[in-house]
Amino acid sequence: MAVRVGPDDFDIGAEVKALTAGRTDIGAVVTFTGTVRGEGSGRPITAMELEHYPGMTEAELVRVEREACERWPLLASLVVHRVGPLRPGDNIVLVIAASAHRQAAFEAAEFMMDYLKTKAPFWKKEAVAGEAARWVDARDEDDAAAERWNRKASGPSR
Amino acid sequence: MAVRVGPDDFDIGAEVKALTAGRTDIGAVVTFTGTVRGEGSGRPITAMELEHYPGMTEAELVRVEREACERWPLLASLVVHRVGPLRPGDNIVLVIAASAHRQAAFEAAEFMMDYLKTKAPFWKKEAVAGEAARWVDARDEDDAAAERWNRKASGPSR
Amino acid sequence: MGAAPRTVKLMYFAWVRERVGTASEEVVLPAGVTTVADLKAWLAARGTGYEAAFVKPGVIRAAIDRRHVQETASIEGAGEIAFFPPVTGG
Amino acid sequence: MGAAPRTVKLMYFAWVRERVGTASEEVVLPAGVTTVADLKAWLAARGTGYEAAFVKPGVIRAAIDRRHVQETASIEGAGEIAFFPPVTGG
Repeated sequence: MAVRVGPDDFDIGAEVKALTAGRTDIGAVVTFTGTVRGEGSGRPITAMELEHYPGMTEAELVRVEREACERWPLLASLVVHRVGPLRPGDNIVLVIAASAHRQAAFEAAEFMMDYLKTKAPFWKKEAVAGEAARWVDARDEDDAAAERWNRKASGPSR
Repeated sequence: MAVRVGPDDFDIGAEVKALTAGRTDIGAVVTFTGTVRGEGSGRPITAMELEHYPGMTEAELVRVEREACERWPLLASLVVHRVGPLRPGDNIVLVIAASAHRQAAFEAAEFMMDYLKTKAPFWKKEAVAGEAARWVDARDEDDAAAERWNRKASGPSR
Repeated sequence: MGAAPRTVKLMYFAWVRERVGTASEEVVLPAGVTTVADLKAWLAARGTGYEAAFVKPGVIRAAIDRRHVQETASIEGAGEIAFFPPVTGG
Repeated sequence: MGAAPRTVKLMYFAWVRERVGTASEEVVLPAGVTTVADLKAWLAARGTGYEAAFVKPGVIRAAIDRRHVQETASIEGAGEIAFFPPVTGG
């Protein structure tokens, strides 16, 4: 159970190996990787900058991870989120959830992403070709996605 | 969109890199990795053997992947499944689903695993300490998990 | 229906293979064996190993030419018919 | 309530920071400013940049000592109060 916030890129395979090395209790590992897409509102994105709230960001990610561990029988988990300047194709976020069985791993990973998207203080600023950089608007779908998890003890309603 | 069946291990990070290299349309990548657990029915597992039906196995995996691509806007996908002798802690299966947004990637990966579990012709034989190897029984939960996807066009009911 | 003998390749997997004692074989189907269920019943009567394998025929799954089929499926025109337990991969 | 001045550290992020023109500052809270909503209203009256930042106060989220809080939350005893737009990470 760990969180990491910083400018450095991550290697999914290396992170999974580090979490699962020498363990035989884990049967299922789900990873989610979010990457910078090359277009926004149909126009090419030339640059992206991620701002965060040092201290609170890490605390929120720890809370998200702890909440997931209370809801599902997780055996290992990790949240890594990058900050600073990024380019299209770059990794932004990595969430890993490991459990004995696959449903818990899938649900916990999805839960962590949904909560991170609405709770963790990160803000994206992106520039499209030929225009000044602008702050990305929050998406209503992200609130709705996080809201699903309030209705039941585990599992989203879809 | 590819499937691979064989004795060789896989590297999650390398597979994700190969699928996403040079692409900026992908915003979300979900991986599922299944591994050999060290115990079965509360007793330590000493050995595991995976049998398959060469030809049909690959055909079923291709069908599973094609079905996922029809249901969700996937931009890349991969299914790798090992066969032959395996030991506790070893990788068994890797499923990757990549899309522009996270919900499609999560759902498609979960769907592929649920269908693979009930449709792809693999059979596990495991030996527990001090006993002869025995064929693993199919789990009713796996049928139920696959069945969820028949009720709606997309998204499981939980 | 012609009188030509119908030859088909049968394949067995996992514990079905172990009980039958072979991984695959070519058989000539007798008249009257037209569905998967018919074929299971006919195989169960072929000897001790087959009987042990097909004692609970409903448990055993079948595929014709590498596609899953139901009990009631016709085997007419089949080239390869496989019998196996419920799958346990993943 | 004592008469001692209440000092608090304010932090601003993303476009709130850009409009206010500073990332953080120490302020002495006047009497009567007791909730997050009160504080937003008081800040909005401090000058052009603040007014532009807090023109739609309901859009701006707040955290007290690094925890999300609602509009009605009391700011008594707060050490660090942050204002920012809805988050867009992940």
